[in-house]
Amino acid sequence: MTDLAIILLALFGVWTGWRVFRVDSMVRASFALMLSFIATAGIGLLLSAPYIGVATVFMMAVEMLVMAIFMVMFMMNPAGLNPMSMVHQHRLSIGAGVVAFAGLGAAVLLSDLPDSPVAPGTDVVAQLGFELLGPSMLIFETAGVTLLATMLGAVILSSRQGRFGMADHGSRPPGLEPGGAPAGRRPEKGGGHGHGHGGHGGHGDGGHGRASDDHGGEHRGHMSDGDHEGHAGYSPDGAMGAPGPEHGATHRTPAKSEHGGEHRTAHGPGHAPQDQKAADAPQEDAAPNADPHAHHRKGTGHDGDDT
Amino acid sequence: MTLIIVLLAASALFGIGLYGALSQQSFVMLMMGLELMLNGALLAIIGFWSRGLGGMPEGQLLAIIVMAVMAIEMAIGFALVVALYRKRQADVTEAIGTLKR
Amino acid sequence: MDALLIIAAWTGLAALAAWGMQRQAGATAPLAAPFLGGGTPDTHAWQRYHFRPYTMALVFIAFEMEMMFMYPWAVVFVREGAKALAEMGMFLGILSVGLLYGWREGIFRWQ
Amino acid sequence: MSWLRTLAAGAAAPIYPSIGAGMLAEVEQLFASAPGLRRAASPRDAALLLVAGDIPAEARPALDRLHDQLPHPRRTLAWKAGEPSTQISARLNEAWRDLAHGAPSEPDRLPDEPPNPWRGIGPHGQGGKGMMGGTPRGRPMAMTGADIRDGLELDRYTARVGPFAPMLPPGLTLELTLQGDVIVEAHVLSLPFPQPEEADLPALCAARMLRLLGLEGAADRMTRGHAPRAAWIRGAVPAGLGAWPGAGDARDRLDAWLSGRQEGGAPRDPARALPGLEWHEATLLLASFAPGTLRRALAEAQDLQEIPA
Amino acid sequence: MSVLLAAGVLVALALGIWLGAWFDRLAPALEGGRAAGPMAPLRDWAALLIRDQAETEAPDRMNRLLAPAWYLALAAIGLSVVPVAEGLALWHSPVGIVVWGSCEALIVITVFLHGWSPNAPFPLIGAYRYAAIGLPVMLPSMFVLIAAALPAESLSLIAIVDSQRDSWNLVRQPLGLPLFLVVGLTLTLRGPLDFAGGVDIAGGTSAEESGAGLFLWQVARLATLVAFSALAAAVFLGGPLGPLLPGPVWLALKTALVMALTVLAGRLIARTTPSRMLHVLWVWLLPLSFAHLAVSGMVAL
Repeated sequence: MTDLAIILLALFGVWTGWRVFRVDSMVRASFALMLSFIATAGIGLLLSAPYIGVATVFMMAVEMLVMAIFMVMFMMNPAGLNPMSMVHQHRLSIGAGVVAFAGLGAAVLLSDLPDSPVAPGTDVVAQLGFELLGPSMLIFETAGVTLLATMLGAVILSSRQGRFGMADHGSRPPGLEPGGAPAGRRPEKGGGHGHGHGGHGGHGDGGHGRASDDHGGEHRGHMSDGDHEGHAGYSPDGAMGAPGPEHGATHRTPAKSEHGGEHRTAHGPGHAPQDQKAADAPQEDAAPNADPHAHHRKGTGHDGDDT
Repeated sequence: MTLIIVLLAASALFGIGLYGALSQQSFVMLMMGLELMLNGALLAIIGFWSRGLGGMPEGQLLAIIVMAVMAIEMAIGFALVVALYRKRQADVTEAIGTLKR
Repeated sequence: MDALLIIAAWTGLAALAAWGMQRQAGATAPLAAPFLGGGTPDTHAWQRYHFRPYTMALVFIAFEMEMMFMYPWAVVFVREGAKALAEMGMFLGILSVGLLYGWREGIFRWQ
Repeated sequence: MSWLRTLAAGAAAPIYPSIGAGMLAEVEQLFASAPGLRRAASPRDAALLLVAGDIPAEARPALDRLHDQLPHPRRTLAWKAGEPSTQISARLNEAWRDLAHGAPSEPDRLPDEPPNPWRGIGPHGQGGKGMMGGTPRGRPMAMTGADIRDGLELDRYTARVGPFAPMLPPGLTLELTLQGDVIVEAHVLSLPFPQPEEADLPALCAARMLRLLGLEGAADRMTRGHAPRAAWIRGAVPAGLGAWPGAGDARDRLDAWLSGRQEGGAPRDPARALPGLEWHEATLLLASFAPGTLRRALAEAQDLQEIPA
Repeated sequence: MSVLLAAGVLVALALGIWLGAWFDRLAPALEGGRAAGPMAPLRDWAALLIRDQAETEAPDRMNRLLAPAWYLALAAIGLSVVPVAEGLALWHSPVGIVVWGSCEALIVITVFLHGWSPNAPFPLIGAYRYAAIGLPVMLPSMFVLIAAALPAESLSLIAIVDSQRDSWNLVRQPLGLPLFLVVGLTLTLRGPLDFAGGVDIAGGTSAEESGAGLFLWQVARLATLVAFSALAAAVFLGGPLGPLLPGPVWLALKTALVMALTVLAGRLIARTTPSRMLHVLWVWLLPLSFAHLAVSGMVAL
């Protein structure tokens, strides 16, 4: 009876796995993969591995939601309104797949597999626990450090907003003494981090950005002393966390581009203050670090936008 | 008999994952193929742990480590996709062929 | 085995109920138009939607994986005694460093 | 299924109000106090379309679009300024009982044509070309563009959020370009309808903000004139949101309303403060000004733009 | 035997849904509004059922029809893990709290699908906002459940209920229930964590729902309220344990209590912007649940 269920689940898993590359809608593709994982988890439940099975459902449900969000974010034709066909070297990959299946299948069928089933009724979760805390403690801690490295890597690679300002603005660490010139190598003029076709380009010259420069300087000064103990300006009530936006859009008409920056002030001290480089559009964004005494500075936003 | 069914299913999943990883142009679909291959590997581990290894705890630990590999591969993979898209709006493998030239 | 039967039963029952009760009458074009308070959209709502907390989602996957390690630890915690507490303290300490770093880099909000 | 209909007749009448000039306060009072009426969050959940006050000519097409979005059976009722709320409430209940007992529904006001013809066009007959082109199933697909907050150039979704949106002041039509749920561009297409002084009462303004903060019960209490029973009201409004020199920020204005005072400060061109805000923040910002103040500020900003700067 | 138990769980779910709907309509009485009679929920549901269900322009039709079904099925699975009497549950899973965790993850996916499939702006914003908040809420939920599993030395809910024979987890681990209530408010789309709904996006994921679809979604949302309350009662209030009355009656009473608590919390606490709630979740609630786990660990030793 369980063999029949395992066969059904295996077929379901393989069918949904195949559907992943056949459907047009990316959301359906990632949730088809999740169904394939759920089939694997079902087989795990049947093979008396309850923890592994349910943990697979749990972990894969989360991952497939994140995968669906990222697929919709970065792929053309996200919802499959037009048929989706983004394949290359099609014949080669079909061959590779079939060869892999045939090879592994042959290996399975030809070799004599060991036959010592798990004793029914053993507390497998406790065994795993003792294993984690006993002989494999090193693996357990290494996995912890690896996950930490993953978190740091993910933040460094994908986050644009950093402590020292925007990642694609050639953000640079604060000066050695408060208010001093920023330390570290100054990226070359119009450096490689300019955007592709529509981006706001590298550094705008200091000319019309002076309002933001003096703000910037003041920020940096404030930032450096506030830097060593994390967020000095962080008010405990978890104030509004949205950062002051950095207006980089180039093709905005001048009439609209002068932005009432003052509404963006005091936006939650939780964010790192803007190390503002004035983009070529004469944007000026007065977003002083929003520590509790920021209210009195709201007025400064006005005097700067005479450009 | 059960182990053979499970291992055949695992190799089928691995085959489909390999097909997907090789045939898809977009990074994200390519990672779907990798996840499917890891799914096949996970299924094989569960099968061996339950029928072949007599429930050795290391088997379950290996299954957890494979799930950790899936999580890490996905997190760093998407971080790279974000970094690349921010720099170059590239979302298909053809767009980053600069090393070839 | 009965677990799978229960899950299959509940899911099947709910799917049948939903499929049976809902019969989508063919909507005319003005009825089908998306609701924007009387306004009109230019394009489909389906788009490459800019999910603002994307870095938080990636850090969350790594954090979620730690939970998978902690479940078995919880089962043997009492029997292992103080050693388990120390070990889990170290494990959580390592991971809260990641949390602190994320907080300082300001990823836990709309980017 | 007649027992289902008799059961349904006893339910509260689901109404979607499209509020015209001069009737904002009456409609809010009506829903807060009249029994047997339920304000539907969207027209899909409503059976009766209550057209309150007079709708100017340029908002008529929007009203027709809104009317056609109610599912069948549906009916429209007009509520002119002179009619007392007890009478309109009785008419609404009576209309709902008719509909529940199977009265005929109202046909569409607009012709039944898709926004762009798509049936049978293109290689697969869904009106699209290649991966991103054409108008699959009647509408084009959004295209990428620069983002003002986060360097990822993803799709920009442009739409006109209409005069009868539940979260905006009645009459205000905004052409918004969104990246995700952050507003990237905002233009005012039509000003909010003029409302009487009564709509600017601190209690009603605070009730509108409380409703946006998810506190239905507290908003109804405020509209009926009692103090709200809720927690973390002040903390939920982000600090520094919509801060104008001399007008404080949204929190200060809400505090003033909750304590009965009407804040004097007027914003300078609020529409230009919207880009960069997330959707919920933008709705809170617009609701943090009394309707009269907001209308004057938007009108003043619009005149400014007509005169070449 | 288990078929009888399954029927019992189904009946209990139906009664719980009706009770939850009645609590929703009783809550305005606390704020000076009108208290609705017990028949009010049935009338509102009948009002929904007699109306047509409108289709949107280019929806993902299958997912749109089935999203309420998954939501309902997950609530039923979550409820079948809860021990009805001492040592008796429909699903004797040795990893009960991990099953509930995967139900939570799948519920977040279901709400995302419910917002994604109509292809309309407001539901889409609701879906993405909810995904952003639904993901981090799973962390405090797991910490709290793991803390409850420490004295029980097992992940099974039956063992957790047995470990509360002398003192309930509410007493031993006071922070557990409030943190778990935050999770409950998220799963049942209520109050301060209802980011898939709300007037600011005209009803959120159900802005385009009408007729039978809206009815099923509301019923599923109430079913999740019942499942969540039953689990919270089992983990923190000793579930079927209690003097005099038989087990299931105790569980029903405690579940009704937690349901009332959740409905009240949903109506009385304001909902802030998703960006700030994300900040609160990660920077306030997560370290709090760290501390809760550490304290519970020391207490359990």
